[in-house]
Amino acid sequence: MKKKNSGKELLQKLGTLMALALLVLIFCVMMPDKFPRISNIMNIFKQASINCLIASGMLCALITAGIDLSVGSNCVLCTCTIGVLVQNFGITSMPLLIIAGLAVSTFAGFVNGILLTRLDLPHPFVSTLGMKNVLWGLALVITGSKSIAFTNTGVDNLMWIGGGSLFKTETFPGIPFSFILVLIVFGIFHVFLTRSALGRQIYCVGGNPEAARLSGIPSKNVLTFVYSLSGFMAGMAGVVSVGRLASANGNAGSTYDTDAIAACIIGGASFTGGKGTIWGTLIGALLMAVIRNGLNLMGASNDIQYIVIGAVIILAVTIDVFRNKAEARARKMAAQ
Amino acid sequence: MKKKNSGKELLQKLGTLMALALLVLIFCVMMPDKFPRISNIMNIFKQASINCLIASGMLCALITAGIDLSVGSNCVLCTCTIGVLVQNFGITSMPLLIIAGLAVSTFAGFVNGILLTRLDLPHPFVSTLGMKNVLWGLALVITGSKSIAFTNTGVDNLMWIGGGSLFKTETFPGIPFSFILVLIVFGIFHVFLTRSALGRQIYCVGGNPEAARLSGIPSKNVLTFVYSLSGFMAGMAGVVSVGRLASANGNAGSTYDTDAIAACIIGGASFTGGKGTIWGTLIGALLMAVIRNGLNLMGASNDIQYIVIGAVIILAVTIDVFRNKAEARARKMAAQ
Amino acid sequence: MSEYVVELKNITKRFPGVVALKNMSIGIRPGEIHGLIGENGAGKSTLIKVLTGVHTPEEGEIYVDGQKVVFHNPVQSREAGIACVYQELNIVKQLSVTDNVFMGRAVKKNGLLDYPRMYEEAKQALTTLGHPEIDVKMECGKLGTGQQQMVEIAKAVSLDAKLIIMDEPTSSLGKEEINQLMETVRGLKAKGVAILFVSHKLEELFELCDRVTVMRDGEHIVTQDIGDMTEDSLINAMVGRTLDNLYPKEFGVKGDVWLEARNLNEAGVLHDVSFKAYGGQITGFAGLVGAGRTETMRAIFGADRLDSGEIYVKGEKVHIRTPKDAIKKKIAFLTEDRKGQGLVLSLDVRTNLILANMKGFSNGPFLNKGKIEKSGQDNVESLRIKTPSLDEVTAQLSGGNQQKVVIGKWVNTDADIFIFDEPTRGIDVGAKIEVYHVMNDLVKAGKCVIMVSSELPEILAMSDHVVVMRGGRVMANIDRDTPHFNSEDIMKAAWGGELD
Amino acid sequence: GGDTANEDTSTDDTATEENGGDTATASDVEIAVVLKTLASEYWGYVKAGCDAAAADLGVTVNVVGPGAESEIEQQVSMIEQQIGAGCDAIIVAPNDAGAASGALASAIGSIPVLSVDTNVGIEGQTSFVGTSNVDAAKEGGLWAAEQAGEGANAVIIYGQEGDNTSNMRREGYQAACDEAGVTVLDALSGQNTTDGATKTMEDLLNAYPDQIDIVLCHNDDTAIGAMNACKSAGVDDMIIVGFDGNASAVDLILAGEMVKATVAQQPYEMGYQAVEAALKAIKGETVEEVINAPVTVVTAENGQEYLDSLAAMQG
Ligand SMILES: Nc1ncnc2c1ncn2[C@@H]1O[C@H](COP(=O)(O)OP(=O)(O)OP(=O)(O)O)[C@@H](O)[C@H]1O
Ligand SMILES: Nc1ncnc2c1ncn2[C@@H]1O[C@H](COP(=O)(O)OP(=O)(O)OP(=O)(O)O)[C@@H](O)[C@H]1O
Ligand SMILES: [Mg+2]
Ligand SMILES: [Mg+2]
Repeated sequence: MKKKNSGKELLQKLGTLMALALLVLIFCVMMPDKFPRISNIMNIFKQASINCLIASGMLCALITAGIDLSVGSNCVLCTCTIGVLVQNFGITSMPLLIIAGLAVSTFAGFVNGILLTRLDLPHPFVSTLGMKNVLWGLALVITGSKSIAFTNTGVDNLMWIGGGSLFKTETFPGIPFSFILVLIVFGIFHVFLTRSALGRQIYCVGGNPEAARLSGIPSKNVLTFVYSLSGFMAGMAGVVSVGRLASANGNAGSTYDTDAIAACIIGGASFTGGKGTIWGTLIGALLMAVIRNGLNLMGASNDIQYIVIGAVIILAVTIDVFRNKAEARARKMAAQ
Repeated sequence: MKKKNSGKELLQKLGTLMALALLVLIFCVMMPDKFPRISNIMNIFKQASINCLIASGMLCALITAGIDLSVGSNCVLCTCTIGVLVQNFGITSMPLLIIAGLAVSTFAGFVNGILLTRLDLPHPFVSTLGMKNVLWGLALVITGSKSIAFTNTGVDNLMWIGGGSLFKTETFPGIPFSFILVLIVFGIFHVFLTRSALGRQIYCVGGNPEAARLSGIPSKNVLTFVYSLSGFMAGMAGVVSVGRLASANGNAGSTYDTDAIAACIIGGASFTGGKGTIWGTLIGALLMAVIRNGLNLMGASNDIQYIVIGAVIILAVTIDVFRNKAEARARKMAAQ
Repeated sequence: MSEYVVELKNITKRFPGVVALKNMSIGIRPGEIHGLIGENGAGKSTLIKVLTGVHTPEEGEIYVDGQKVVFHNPVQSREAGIACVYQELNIVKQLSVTDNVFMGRAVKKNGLLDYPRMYEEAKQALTTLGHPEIDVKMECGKLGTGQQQMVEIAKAVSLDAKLIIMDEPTSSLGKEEINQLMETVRGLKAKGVAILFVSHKLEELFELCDRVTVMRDGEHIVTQDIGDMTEDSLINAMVGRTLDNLYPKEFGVKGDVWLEARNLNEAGVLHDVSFKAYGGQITGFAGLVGAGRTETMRAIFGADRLDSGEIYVKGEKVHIRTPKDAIKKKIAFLTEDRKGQGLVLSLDVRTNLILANMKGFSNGPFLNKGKIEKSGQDNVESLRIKTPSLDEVTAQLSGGNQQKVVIGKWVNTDADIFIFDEPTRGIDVGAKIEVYHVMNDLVKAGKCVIMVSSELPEILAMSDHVVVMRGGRVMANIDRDTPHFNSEDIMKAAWGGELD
Repeated sequence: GGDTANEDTSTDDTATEENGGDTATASDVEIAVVLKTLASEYWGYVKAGCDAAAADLGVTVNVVGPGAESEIEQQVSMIEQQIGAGCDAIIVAPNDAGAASGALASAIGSIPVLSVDTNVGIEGQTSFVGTSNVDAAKEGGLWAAEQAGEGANAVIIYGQEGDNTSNMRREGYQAACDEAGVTVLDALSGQNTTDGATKTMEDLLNAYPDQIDIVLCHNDDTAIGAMNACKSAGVDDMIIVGFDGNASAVDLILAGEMVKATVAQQPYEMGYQAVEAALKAIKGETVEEVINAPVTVVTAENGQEYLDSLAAMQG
């Protein structure tokens, strides 16, 4: 599927990329002394990283024509699990904490997958919605509804994952490690989705489940894997949260789900499945981060922010629809 | 679609009805002195009514294989519009206020429909998500992010819609008018969805929009109608809010969307469209209200409530899936 | 060693409401081309899905090379050496040709997919099928239906199976492609591969098969060498009675011009298409696949936008922008793609039958239940739709019966101009005759019928007038009583030749 | 009681930790304010106070806040951004203790860091402007207990589990009841919304019929919800205490509704004083570690006065 397709993919990405570039330009012109600062750029990367990680898992769910509404709660549950282990059990070993957090989240994702496939649910919306509530409740229960601070609890190396920066100098604020992590993860996802058998099967299951079934693709296992993966990525976002927020709070993460969905859709994924690239998702997540960042720097009030973000989401899909139409028209003309 | 189907429909309803009955029974046994009181029953009706009204519009969107995530914001926007008209413009005429509120909400719904159909969006998730933000922002803008109280502003007759009760006596707390309104509206919806041509067309468009179009059903208009209707119902819920909440606050309504979706799905609607009945939705909404009410009476904390509600949502669809499977098996065995 | 590569013994398979296979047995010998025929809903596709592990039968056994096997899923069947081209296209439109050809399998190098090699092999498979022009990196959704079908076939052929099943592989192919496919099938046979070939086209079976199995109502009727059978005996076995005339043409009284198209243009698709269709006549549209016949009809019906051109209904110029407008002008259009465009598969038969005429079945805004019920029963009876009840979900009907539901939908509209696009595609001989009767009745009632068909015998037998198209242009207009009304001249025109 | 606390701090010239704006003239001083949210009336007053101080003192003040109080990550982003954009001091109302501390770590020591409204004890913070939520709630609770008399029964409708403010107010109410000999029958969440609070109150009335004398609420929206539930249940004798001092709630108090009081933390004052203190700190003047903003229990007696002052502040 290279050559022609990669041309299209480029176009796809370019469309959103153009929107991103335009937005950056606008903000640069409006706030030349604030927005384009190197420290602000790094901030944007930092701010995008949790959404990026969550969105990567969400992307897989969307490719299978599904959805995972539990990612936000799941991410929070991971952070809270780590918090409880640190605070109540005094565990400070970084690998242990990471493994525990990821295990909890992956298991929650696995449950999502099992619910979907073993119960033959028609769509994961309800089951993941249910899980969202369950996981949220669990996060509150284990933390006793209190927020847990990580600062000075001896887990600085764990906190560095979400809070640390590389190549820091006097003048350069450093590249946030969380974003480097994102790039590494996305690179792996790219290879996984485009070059691995399982990755391609995910597209098959989403594009035409009946065809996938008839071709002997174990759709149920693929789906279970996808939701486990989505849980795993939410967990990874939870690990990053430890350092990023320096605290575990059961009530964080209320906007994570929709932000992740928006990033994927802006980046070219579709609810009807079979579509979407990881780089598109990256651009989508950056776009969301840039809007939020820019509006904040402008001191835009919440109400305006809601309106602008809503409008941008609508605009982004509109651009996508029009680009697809133009492309189809061009193909039709070329056919003659 | 009658005869056999109405048998099937009954079964469908019975399934969830059984779950509801079971739940009621459990709460009755656990709290015999609190739960089964007549005043508590009326409370449950009251507490279900806003969700019922919103869910009826959502049901139509779900039948067309769509979704309307903007209903919560839209409901709040309606209440806020009325609030602003009362507070800033001193309007107290009940019909005028109702018309204004409904008009705003219906228009917002109409915009949802137009976005979906004129832009040929593949799915209304994103556009209504965008609108959710936009409407929320608007509600905050017009109220200046302040809450507006309706008490003593001369709109008592308007407030009666959401707050008043009929047949009140010394011993009987009265039947909440908002729930009577729900019953009337649901009766109309029942006739509309099962007996009217437009109602059936909604199911057709949900099943296969292209086939519907080629059969002369103006799919786009039907969809636009459905989203306008959904907006209208959100507006009606907003009107009820005026009396129920006695205040307009831009930040209310954050759980309305998912509550409405849950009610519909528990009641037998499906994300893949073409399915769902209004009575099922009523039962779904009552189920949600009963859980919340019962848990509150038990003094359950929020975290436990989240977990229980999540579990019940999952359980309700599970019951549905198993019932359908059992039914198919029975028919298979019966085949000769 | 057993006589058969694959054998099914006493298979029973039930679905909710129907028993699709009753004690069905069939054996396929190595290297033979085995035809399978039966009416719509006879259980052919179900039999195949039992063979490929999609359905697990309630009773009965499957033997491969004399060994008893149990298939729980398609992978087990594939590993046993059985490949299948299903009746419905099973293409993932968003993925490339290569991805589709290798769906469910993988060629790996260093743990990752080896795309260069996969491209190579896909290309090779398509070249063997006579389609080297298909770009293996292209998204499948961008290919025409015929080409998609070829990808589907390439998928099965590239599997190196000992039995390849083809469930109506020719129904969406043109004449040339069918010939190419037959060549391929014979090539496979020469390599010792057994083929199970399902078709409703008798001439294909006679041309291709060694033996034929006939089934009816899920039961085995007869298996015979094709040489021992005649068309009549085959049909008799299939429908349980003799059909004296496969093309029962009846003539109506030629009326006025009811539909006229003048210079229809759609960029890249249609070029100055003009024709006239009369009341009381069947106007046949002949041409090869991709000739633009469907596009012409869609444009007239308002399903697609025209760039220019005029349409006259009963002498009056009309502006049709949507299918709704067309239906108002009393035009009916039976689309060639019944699943995608004709039916709401998730709804019941009853609703589908009134889909195009909700108004006619309503009193004011309310539907008239009694009228709907009566009309539905009439449709089931007169069109012989095989369904457990009017409440059956259409998705569960067999292909041919679905087609009949679509026909019923349009018959219920009391239109004057009926456009039938490939009305007999995928339906059995008995049902075909019923469709012809429907057309005859319409014509005798003075209505105007347009029949787009890729089957020349059908065109010749049923049309009063033939329009031949090629590349979006009208090549010829031939009346039944003119000397050009023969298959040679029509084919010549369809290939772009000049008629004198 | 609403005692006006020390607004004018002494101008003792011992330079505190800072180097941000050594001899900066007021006009190019930029102070960042990150509130819990801007989408609510209460925080609107805080913002108004900040803006007024900015105008009076001739400095630039940037007030931002996430869309809701639960958006912890958004707030962290905003703090980072404001620091990144180069402000001379930052004032924060933290949504989460740990999160805010973490985000502010890089600013501590380089610019003055002040917290407003909610004191989570950020290490190295220059100053806290506000009142303890516990103390404020306690004051409201005591007032209600006094009205109801000893032996009365109360219920608490708190905001949301896991929310700091909610926990503290709940604690304060509980303490007041314990002290005044009032029995707390139950404490339930009102989900921070009028709708949620209405339902919760309805259920509470049903669970404890004719037993409840006092309802202590997380905020004014919750109080309005409780009032609705009482009204529709035919209860007309109840002491409902709100929190925040929103104009809409004060209107109800003045109209003699069941909402009898609302605990006003004087948000406008808080905002104003915070900016003042920040400027002082920038200039190197000493600021007190805790600047107590006054708390008023707004009742029918002082309600009108309070409303007038609100109107005057907003200009
Ligand atoms: N998944 C299913 N669920 C219920 N009934 C089914 C299902 N699949 C097939 N049937 C029923 O089984 C019977 C046999 O169908 P099948 O598709 O095998 O027929 P067929 O011989 O292939 O017909 P056609 O020539 O029209 O393709 C039909 O009555 C059909 O309605
Ligand atoms: N799915 C498709 N994608 C792209 N082009 C298509 C597709 N289907 C048809 N075409 C092109 O549209 C034109 C007209 O096709 P159309 O289907 O109208 O032909 P037709 O005469 O009706 O043939 P058929 O026998 O297949 O129905 C041709 O150029 C064909 O290649
Ligand atoms: Mg078949
Ligand atoms: Mg065609």
